Amino acid sequence: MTLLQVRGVTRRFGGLTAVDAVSFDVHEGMIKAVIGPNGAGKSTLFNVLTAFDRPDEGSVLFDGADLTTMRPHLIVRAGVARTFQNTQLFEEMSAEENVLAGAHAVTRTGFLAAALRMPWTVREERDAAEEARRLLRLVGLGEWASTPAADLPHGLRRLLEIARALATRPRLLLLDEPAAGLNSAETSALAEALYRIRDLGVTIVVVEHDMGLVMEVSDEIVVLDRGRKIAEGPPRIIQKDPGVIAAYLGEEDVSDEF
Amino acid sequence: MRRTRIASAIVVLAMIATAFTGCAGSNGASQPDDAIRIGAVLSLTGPYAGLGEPERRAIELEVERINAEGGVNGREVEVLFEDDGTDEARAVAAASRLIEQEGVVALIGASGTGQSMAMRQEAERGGVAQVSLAGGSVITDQFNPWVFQTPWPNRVVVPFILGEMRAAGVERLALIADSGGYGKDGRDATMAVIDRFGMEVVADEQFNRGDTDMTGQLTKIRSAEPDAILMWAAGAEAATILKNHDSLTGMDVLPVYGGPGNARVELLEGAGSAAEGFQLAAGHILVPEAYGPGTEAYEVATGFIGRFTDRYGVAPDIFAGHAYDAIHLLVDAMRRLPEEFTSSDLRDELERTEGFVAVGGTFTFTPTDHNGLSEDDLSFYRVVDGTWALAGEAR
Amino acid sequence: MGTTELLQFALAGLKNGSIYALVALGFTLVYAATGVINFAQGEFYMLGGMLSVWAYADLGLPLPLAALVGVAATALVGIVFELTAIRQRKDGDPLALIIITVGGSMLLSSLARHLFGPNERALPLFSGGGNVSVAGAVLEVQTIWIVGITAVSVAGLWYLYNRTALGRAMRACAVNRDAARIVGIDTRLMVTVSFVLAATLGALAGLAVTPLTQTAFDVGPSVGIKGFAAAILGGLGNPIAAVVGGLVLGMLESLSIAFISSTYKDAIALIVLLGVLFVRPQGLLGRSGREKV
Amino acid sequence: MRRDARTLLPYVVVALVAVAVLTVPLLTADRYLLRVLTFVGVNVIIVTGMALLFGYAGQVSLGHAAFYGIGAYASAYVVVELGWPWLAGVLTAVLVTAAGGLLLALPSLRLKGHYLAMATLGFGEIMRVVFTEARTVTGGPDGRSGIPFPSVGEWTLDSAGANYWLVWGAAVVVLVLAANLVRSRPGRAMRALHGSESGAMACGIDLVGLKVRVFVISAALAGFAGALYAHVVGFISPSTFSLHVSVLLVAMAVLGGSRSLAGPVLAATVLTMIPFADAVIPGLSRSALETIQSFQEDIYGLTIIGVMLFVPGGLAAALRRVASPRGRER
Repeated sequence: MTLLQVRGVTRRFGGLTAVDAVSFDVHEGMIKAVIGPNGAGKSTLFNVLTAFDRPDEGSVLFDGADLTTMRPHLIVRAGVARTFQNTQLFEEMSAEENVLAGAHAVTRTGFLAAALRMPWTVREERDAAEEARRLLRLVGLGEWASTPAADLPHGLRRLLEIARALATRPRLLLLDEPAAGLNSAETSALAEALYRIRDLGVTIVVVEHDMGLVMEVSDEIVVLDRGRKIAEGPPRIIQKDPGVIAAYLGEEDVSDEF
Repeated sequence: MRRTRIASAIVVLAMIATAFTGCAGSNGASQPDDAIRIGAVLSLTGPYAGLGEPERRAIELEVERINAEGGVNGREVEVLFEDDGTDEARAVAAASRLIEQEGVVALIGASGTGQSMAMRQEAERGGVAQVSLAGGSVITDQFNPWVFQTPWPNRVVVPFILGEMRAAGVERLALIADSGGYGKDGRDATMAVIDRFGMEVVADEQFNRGDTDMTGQLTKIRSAEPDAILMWAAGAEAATILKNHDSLTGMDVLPVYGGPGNARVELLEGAGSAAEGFQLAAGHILVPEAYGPGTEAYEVATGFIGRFTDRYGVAPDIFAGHAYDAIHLLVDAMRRLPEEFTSSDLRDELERTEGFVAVGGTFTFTPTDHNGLSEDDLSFYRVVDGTWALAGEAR
Repeated sequence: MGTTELLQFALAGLKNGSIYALVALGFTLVYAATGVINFAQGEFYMLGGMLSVWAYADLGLPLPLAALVGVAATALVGIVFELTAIRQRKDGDPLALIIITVGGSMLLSSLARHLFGPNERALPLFSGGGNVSVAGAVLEVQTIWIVGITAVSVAGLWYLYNRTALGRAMRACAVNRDAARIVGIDTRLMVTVSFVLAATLGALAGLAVTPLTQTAFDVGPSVGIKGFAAAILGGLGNPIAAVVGGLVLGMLESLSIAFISSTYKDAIALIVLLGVLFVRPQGLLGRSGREKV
Repeated sequence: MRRDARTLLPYVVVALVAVAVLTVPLLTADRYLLRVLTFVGVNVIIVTGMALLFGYAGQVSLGHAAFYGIGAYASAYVVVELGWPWLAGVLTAVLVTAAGGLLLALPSLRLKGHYLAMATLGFGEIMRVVFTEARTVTGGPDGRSGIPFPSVGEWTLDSAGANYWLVWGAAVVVLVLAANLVRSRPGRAMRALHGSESGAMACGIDLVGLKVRVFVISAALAGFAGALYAHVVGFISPSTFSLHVSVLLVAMAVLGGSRSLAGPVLAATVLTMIPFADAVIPGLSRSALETIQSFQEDIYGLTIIGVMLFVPGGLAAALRRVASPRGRER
C-alpha cells in the first residue's frame, strides 16, 4: 500500500529552483533513501515534506491527506515524525525527558488536569515514562536515561532524536542526514537501529549522502541532482546508473572513461 | 567545588532565615518613655525626592526649637521619619509601622497626593490624625475626619488665579497641564469654575513627566488664539515650557500663569530669562512683605526663613512651609491638651484649631473643612529680574 | 493647519527625534556587540547632563570644557560599569547581562541622587541661545546644536564602522561573535568599546538637551524607553536603522500632537510601533533573521 | 525513580515551608510585619506566573505590571461602583486579565526576544496611559481609594492576620497547582518550547496554543494578585503598575533562575523585602533604618548585580546545589 505520494513538488527561492517537479512514492514498511550531491535540494525537499516549508507547486499525500496544507504539529499527530540535520534536542532535559516530550502528541494530560494532578494523569505519566525507557533501549541509549542531552556525545544525540521521534508513534519516520558526522561504529549502530525500527512496521525515508549507509539499508533510492529526480529504484540498479555516477563524480571524468 | 557548594548553601539558608526571622516579632512596643512621638512619612527618594528633602529639613529645624523651648508641657517631641520612596505601597507600610510599632500620636505626610490617599486607611484604622503635605484637592474633597492638609488645595488656588486673570482682561484661556495627579487636579479645578469667571477654555493640552519638548503643544495653543496660558506643572517641565514659549514667534504677547508647584528656585534657574513676566499664585513665603510687615504672620515667616537659611544656606520653599505648618499645628493642639492624651483626643483638638498663624497662612479647621486656608493666604507674584515680585491688580 | 504650524511640528519632531536617535544608537551598538539590551542606557543620557552641570556649576569650568569633561566622565562610567559588572559574567549570557544592566540603572540613578541631590539642575544654552526663523517657524539655536551633534555622531560612527579596522571588527562581532573570536578579534574588547560608545552617545544626547529641559537624577528611564522603542522601530543592530527609528518616532509624536491630541501622543506612537512590528517583526530596516532549520 | 528518602526531601521541605508560612500570624500580631509579608505573598503569586511564562516557556514580557493593574482596577470598579460582592470582583479580575493575556499572546506568535520584550513593554505603557486617562473606571492619576476589604457574605477580612492568610493561602494553592503543572506533560511542553521551537513542533506540540495558554495563565495570575492587592491595601493608582514594576518582576524571575518555582519565589521574597528590611531585622536603630531607606535603591541594584554575578544559575541553581549536594541530578 502506498503510504506517501510526492506529486510534482516544486520550490523556488527567487530565481533558483531548488526542487523541480519531484515525484515519487513510498510504500509501507520500506526504507526509502533520497540521495544527491550537496545542493541537490535534499534538505529543501525534506522541509517541504514535513511542512516546515511550503512548496510553490505540487502536493504531498500521506494516507490521502495533503501534508503541505497542514501545520507542522498536526502532521506529527497524523503519524509523520522527523529528525533534524542539526539536532534540535532540549539540552537541559535528560534523555528520558526528551523522549517523554516526544510523547506529547500521543498523551492527553491538559493544563487543568495536570495542575489538579488528576489520578489518570499520574498513570499516563508513568506509562509514558516506561515507553520512553523502552524506546531508549531500542536505539541503544538505555543506560543514558538520566543524562542531560547537552552532555551526550554527538552520535548518541542523533539516536536520542530518533527515539524522541519514535515516541510520537509515527507510521512514517523522516530522517534528515542522520549519519552526518558519525564515525563508522556510530553509523553501524544507526543502521542497526533503523532495521529494528522498520521491523516495528515504521516506514522510513532517509535523506542522506553517506553512500555506505544508503546502499546497505535502503530498499529503494531516489536520486536528486540540481533539484530534479534523475533516478529511482533499488540500490543495485542505482549503483550502476550512468546518470547517477555523472551527477556524483561530475561530467568530465565519465567522458574520458568511455 | 566543595567550597562554592557550602557558600551557596549558606547564602540560600541566610535568605530564607532573614525572610522569616521577622516572625519572632520585632514589634518592640513603643516604650512609654516621656517623649511624644510623631510619625513623618515623606518622599526622600524617588521622583518626589525634591519635595521630601526640604520638608524634612523644616521639621527637624522646628522640632529642635520646640524642644529647646521646653517641648510640650515639659515632654520632648520626637519625629520619626520614614521614606516612602514615592511609592504608595511603601507609604502604607510605613504608616502602619509608625502606628503599630512606634506608637505615634499623629502622622505627618505624605509628600505626594497618591501616597497621602494610600495612607489614610491606616491612619483611620489606627485612630491617628494625618496631616498631609500634598496639594491635591482630593485629599480634603473626599472628606475623612482623620485627614488634614496644610498646602493650599487647588480648588482654592485656581479661583484666586482666575480672578487675577479676569482682572487683567483675560477671556480666552489655554490650559497646559502635566498628565500626573497635580496637573489633572489643576485642570479639573479650572474646568469646574471657569464659567463663573465668564471665561472660556480654548485649548487643553497635556504633557508627560520627562518630555523633552513642548513646542508642539504650544503651537497648537497659539493657533487657538487665547488671551493667556494657564500652566499646571510641578517638575522640570515647567522651565522647558517657559523656554519653548519664549522662543515661539507671536507667543511673547501671551502671558503665562502658574500655580504654587512652580514656586521653586529651580524654575528661575532653569528658565532663566524666559521666566521674565511669568505670573503665579503661592503663599506669602516667597516675598515675606506679602504677610504685611509688623503683623504676627510676618514675624513668624521671617523668623522661619531666617533660621532655615542660616542652617541650610538656602531659603525655604513652599514645601518647607507646608511641613513647618504641619508640625506647629500639631504642637499647638497638643499644648492645648492635658498631660495625658490619646491620638483621637489630638485629632479632636486639632480640628478645633482656630486662627493659628503659620507660614502657609492662618489656619482655621472645622468639622467639615480640614484645610482651613482661603484666598487671603495667597499672594500673586510676577517674575521680575529673575526673582519673585509682588504683583496682581486685584490685591 | 498652516504650513508654518506644520513646519513647527516637524522641527519639534526633528529635535526629539535626534535625541531618541542618539540614545537608540547606544542601544544598537551594545546589542550588536553583546546581544544585550542595555537598560542603563537611559542613565548614560542622564549622566551626560548631570556630569556636565557638575563640571560647569561645581567645578566652575567654562561651558565647552565642562561639556567635554561631562561626556568623558560618562564614557568613563561606561567603561567602569562594563569592566566591573558586564565582563565579570563569564558566560556572557545575554539574559543575565540584561538584568545586570537593570541593576546598574538603579545604582547609577541612585548614586546621582546621592551626589547631586534630588532637584533638577540647569546648563546655560550653548552659544547664547536665541532663535532662527525658518519660513515663519522658529528653530531654537540649541536645537541646531542637538541635530548637529546627532549628525556629527552618526557621521563619526559611520566612518568608524566602515572605514576603520576597529569598525570592521565590531561589525564582525555583530554578525557572529564566535566566528569573530576564531579570526582573532578580541570580542571582550569589542564589548567594552561598544559600552564606551553607547555611554558617549547617550551622554551627548543628555548634554545637548539639558540647556533646554534641565536634568535630574531620574530623567533616565523615560528617555531610555523612547531610545529602546526607536532602536526596535528601526531594526536592532543596524546604526542607520536606529537613527531612522529615532527620527520616525520623534515625528510620530509630533504629528499625533498636531492632528490628534497631546494626551495620547505616547500611546499613539507605541500603537504605530506595534503595528510596524506586526507587519515587519524585525523593524523597518532590520534583516529578517529566519530561523534556518 | 525509586522513592527513597532523598527524593522525598524536596516535598518535605516544601511542606515545612508551607506550614511555617501559614502559621506566621499565630506567632506575631505585628500588623506592620504581616502587611509586609502580605505584599510578599502578592508578589509571589505574580512571580509564579512569570516563572511559568519566562523560566519555563522562555517567553519574555515587560508588560505584566499592566495585568497586575487591570486586575486591581477591574475588581475595585465592579465592587465599588457596581456593588458586586468581593468574590465576583476577583473573578472579574481573573477573566479580564485572561482575555488581556490572550491579546498579548498575539505578538508572541510572530516576535521573539527583544522584539517581543518591546511589544509587551508597549502594551504596558499604553495601559498606563489608559489607567491615567480612563477616570470613570480607574479614578485617574490620583487613583481609586476606599476599596473595601475582602469579604464573603457578612464575614469581612479586615485584620492584617486575615489578609495575610487570604493572600498566602492563595499563594500556596497557586504554587501547588503550578508545581503539579511543571512536573507534567504541559510543563515539559513549555520547557520544549523554551529549548527549541523546531524541536517542539517535531514533538507535535502546538506552539500557538501553548504560547496563548501560558500568556493567559501568567496574565490571570497577575490579575488575581492585583485584585488581592487592591482590597488588602484599599488604594491603587497608576504608579503602582508602572514599567519599573514590570522590569522588577522580570528581574525576580531571572534572579530566581529558569525551570524552577522555588528560585523565583525566593527571589521575589528577598527583593520585595529589601525596602522593608527593618521589618525583618529586629532591633534596628532609627538612624540605621534611615540610612538603609536612603540607600534602598542602591541595595536593590547591588543585590541584582551580585546574584547575577556570583550565583550564575540564579537562586534555583543554588537551591538545587543545596538540595542535592552529592548527586549530579539536575
